[in-house]
Amino acid sequence: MNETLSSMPFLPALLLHAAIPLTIILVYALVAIWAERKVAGFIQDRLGPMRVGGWHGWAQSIADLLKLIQKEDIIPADASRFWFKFAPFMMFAASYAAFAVIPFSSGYIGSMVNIGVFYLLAVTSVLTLSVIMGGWASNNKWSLLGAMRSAAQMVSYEVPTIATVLTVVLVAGSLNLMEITELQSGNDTLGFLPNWLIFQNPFLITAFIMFFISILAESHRVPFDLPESESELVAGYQTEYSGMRWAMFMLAEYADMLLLSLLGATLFFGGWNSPFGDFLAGPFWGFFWFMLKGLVLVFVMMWIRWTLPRYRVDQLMAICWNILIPLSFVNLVLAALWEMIF
Amino acid sequence: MVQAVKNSWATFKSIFTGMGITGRHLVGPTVTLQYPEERATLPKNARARLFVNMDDCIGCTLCAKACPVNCIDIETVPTTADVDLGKTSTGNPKRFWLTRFNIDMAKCMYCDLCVHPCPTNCIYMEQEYEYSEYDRSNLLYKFSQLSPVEVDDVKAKAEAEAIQKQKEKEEKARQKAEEARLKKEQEAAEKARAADDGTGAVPAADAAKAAGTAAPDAADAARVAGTAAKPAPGSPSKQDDTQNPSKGEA
Amino acid sequence: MDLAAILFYVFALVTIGSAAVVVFSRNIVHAAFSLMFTLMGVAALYVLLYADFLAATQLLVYVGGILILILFGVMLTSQGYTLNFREATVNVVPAGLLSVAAAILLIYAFSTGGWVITEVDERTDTVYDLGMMLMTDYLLVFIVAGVLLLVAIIGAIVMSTRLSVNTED
Amino acid sequence: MMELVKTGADNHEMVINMGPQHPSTHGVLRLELVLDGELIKEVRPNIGYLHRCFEKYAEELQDYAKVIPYTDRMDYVSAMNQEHGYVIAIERLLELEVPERVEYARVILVELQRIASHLLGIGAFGLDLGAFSPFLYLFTEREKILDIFEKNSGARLLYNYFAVAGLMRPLQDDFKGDVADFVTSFRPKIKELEDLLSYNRIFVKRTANIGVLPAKVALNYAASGPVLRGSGVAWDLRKNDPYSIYDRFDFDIPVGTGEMGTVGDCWDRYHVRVLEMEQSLRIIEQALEGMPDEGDVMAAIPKRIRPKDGELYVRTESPRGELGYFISSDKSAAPFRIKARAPSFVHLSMLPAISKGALIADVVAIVGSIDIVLGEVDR
Repeated sequence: MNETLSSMPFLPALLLHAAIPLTIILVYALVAIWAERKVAGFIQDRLGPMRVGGWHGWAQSIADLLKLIQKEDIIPADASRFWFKFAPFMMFAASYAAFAVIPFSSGYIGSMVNIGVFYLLAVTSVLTLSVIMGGWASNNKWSLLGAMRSAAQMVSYEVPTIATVLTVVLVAGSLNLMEITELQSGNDTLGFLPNWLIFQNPFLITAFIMFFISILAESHRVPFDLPESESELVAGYQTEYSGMRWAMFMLAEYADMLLLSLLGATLFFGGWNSPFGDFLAGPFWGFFWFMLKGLVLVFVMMWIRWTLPRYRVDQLMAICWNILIPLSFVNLVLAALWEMIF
Repeated sequence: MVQAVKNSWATFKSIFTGMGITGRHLVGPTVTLQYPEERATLPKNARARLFVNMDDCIGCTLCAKACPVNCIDIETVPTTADVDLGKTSTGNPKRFWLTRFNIDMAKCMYCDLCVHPCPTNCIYMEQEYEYSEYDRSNLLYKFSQLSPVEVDDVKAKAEAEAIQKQKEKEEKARQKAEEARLKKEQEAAEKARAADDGTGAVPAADAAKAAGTAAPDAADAARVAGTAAKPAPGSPSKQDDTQNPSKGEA
Repeated sequence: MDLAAILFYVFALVTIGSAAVVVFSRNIVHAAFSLMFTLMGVAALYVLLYADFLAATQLLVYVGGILILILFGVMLTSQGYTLNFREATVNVVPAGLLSVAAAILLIYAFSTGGWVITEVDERTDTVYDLGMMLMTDYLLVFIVAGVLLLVAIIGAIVMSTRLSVNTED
Repeated sequence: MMELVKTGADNHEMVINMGPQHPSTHGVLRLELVLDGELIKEVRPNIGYLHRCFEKYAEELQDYAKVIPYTDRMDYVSAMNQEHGYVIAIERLLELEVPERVEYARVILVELQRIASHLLGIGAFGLDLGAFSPFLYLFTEREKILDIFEKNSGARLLYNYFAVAGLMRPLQDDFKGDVADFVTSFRPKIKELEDLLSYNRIFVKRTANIGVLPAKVALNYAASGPVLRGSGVAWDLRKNDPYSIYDRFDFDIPVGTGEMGTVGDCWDRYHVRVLEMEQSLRIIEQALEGMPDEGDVMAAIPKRIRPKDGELYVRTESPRGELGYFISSDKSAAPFRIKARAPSFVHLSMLPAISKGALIADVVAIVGSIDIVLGEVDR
């Protein structure tokens, strides 16, 4: 697909490049919001949405979206209007931009830059800023508290995320996500396991656990959903938002969740590689496997969300600074030693 | 360090235990009803909406008196002598026209207190629970079976009878007073005669006493008749149904 | 004018415009938010110069880290963000003189300097070169910078532990 | 931009309103929080948003029996217990004898209601701390109790089922079977709750050593019920001042032991409730055994209730603590004065004392652990 795109004129190719991840995000967000409610429902012995669209209320998210589009765009009287309006778009733009370096299949990646992972982490750090912006501009004390919590949380958890990603980069020897994925093709670890990085180095297993905890915190999921904790801060930085702007926040949240899950799938679980070697391989099946791996991680995130209570803000920080950061750096060094020895 | 590892292990273990439980529920059966399609069968005891079987109501207003929120509003008119409303299914004779029997379900608090005093068991709680309305005034349930015309008719009749009765009473009282006056005059005449005789002093005093008591008697009778007549002309002004007179709320 | 040039001017305008907002805004939080555009504009200019690693670093460190710290500082210090700067500051004359002097100096340097114009070197792998340079030519500087940061971190830890922090966890 | 406190000496304090519309104030409670960052400097509870003049209205009703549905609406989560205290008070005023079957039935109903109330309290507590699913699991169980109540009384929340010296409606034939079924099906759910919530490390971290209420302070504030027992004081009116027929049953008083932290912390208060559900099950089992199968559900009572001159105070153990009714009678059909001593109100008064120095998230935990019902606080 990249070859086809490069042969096209510049502007249409650019638009197509932009449209593909956008379509994936939008479709995914609609499905994920519905799925989240279904998972929540089934876990709680309920059925979740059942009414819109026939089979298990599959059209619920679409109906919600239509409703949100029609809703009045309420801006608080004393809000800082420009930044209040701007924050949701910036948040979505940041998580959308990061999809540029995700290798969706062997045939498609938005941009084949050499600093892929690094670019992704850099762009997602802008999310923090948009959360602060939204929370501050709402001129609501709860929103501001949520925004401050969020900023502290995301800045802190970026460190263990980067450290664990660095461990993978160290083992793989590349920052380019496509190259990292290609490295993991084949099925010869211990004779039968796929060549996924998580099976390559025992310290990558611990790295994955820490990575997963960090991305839970980065994407504001329970037990680290403090910025929006509804029973404490009402809804944190989103309190004053309504209608389409609120939908943008939700979209960005879910996109962020998918982004980080896909990053995890790429880094640890072989990206678009089929788990059965050459069986069901190829660009299309690659996309299927890749999304499947990402969505499994998303599902685990949902499962955790509907099981656990949430941490308190100081405990959250203590986990990050006292446990995750030292451990992830020790892990990095150990992984490097393992690579040197074997 | 050892403690930290232990703590972390305990945390992971409890998280996995919790996820195991939620996982079991994830695949387990659901417990909810899909409401508009499936409906719970309410037990026969369930109290959801007040209903009055007007055929059995005798207008005793015990339910209205029992209601703590004054949501029952009853107005009765006594039947006239020529009408027999019959008996209820429990055998109680019906002696009143029920010109108004309103229950404001918006006020009702489903306490069941009105159900128990009813002598004919005609007011009870139904199991119907879907009766929400867009307009609050639709929740004012009017149970009276009489049309406004009939109500006027019945009231007029009752009024006429009341006036008739009052007239009879007044007539009686007048007759009584007349008799008393005649008696008094007679006694006065007797007394005069006795005075003429010079012997009847004691009976004359008696007669004077009797005359003194008879006059207040007559006045009393007139007053009783007056009160009986009073409510009749006053009642038409109370007919406005939507304005629920909350008399007990003072 | 090719696309790169158009993009350059767009980003340059964004950078300068938002920098002007930073300077002239009366609300310090607005200024801080505008600084974000400045930093992003600079990052975009880096990209146009084929310095993609530097651009990402710019985003990660300045936008994701320093700017948030600035916002923290602004919001957490008392009254800081409710304070509106007065438009006419007391030192307007010295500041004006100084800026004019600096501008003259810059324009002079710009117009008289001998600029060597070379072809743009389309590097594809800046990361590798950067790593090599840091580990060979600039190793000493790199290590000194690392030691400096270590000292700063230790200092920060010492300062923060003086507050009675609940260590039990 | 933001309102800075003018009254305090430090201008980095912030006053923030938690409630009256806030998900974790359990109703319309407004807490004025004075914050330093996220640290609580002061909590000022503001109540009265749900005030319905219960006491004054009871005096105006001109009938002692008419007050019973109003007692339901005080602590609407445990309406049976509210009625129980009130009818006991009237029975003592009139010196009435209550039929045996009624006494047993009342104990069973009241203990079921205690379980239902604790299920809601625990579930909502979990919800406050972010655990959503336990809340709904517990609600499923609560629904079963409410089904039993609905079958017998006709209502699911506000029953008006207890009458003076009796029950408003006869018990259903399968009452005993229903209750026995519930008891057997409920036991494993307590175990599940313990695994899912009580001993979840995150939950423990959020509740242990938080909002510690020492026994002495609790006594000074006249705390009662699970809040007092959570502080390690074995005080239960069912044992210490038995009313109804509670002296016939064998059960324990669970107290806070500081298993996860300090005695009297949020976890202890929470766990006392879990253990109390177990004890309630024990009482129900014994009551089912002792309850006569036949008998009246209504004693002969005077048609018009006109107690003789006098006043009395009756206290019962509601799920939230000591629920007392003070009734002063002047021979008329209406009580001269009714005063309800609501445990939630008493417990809310110590919130400022135990939440000083905590974080916002801890206030949520503390409010959840003292389990207030605003209908009872404001009455």
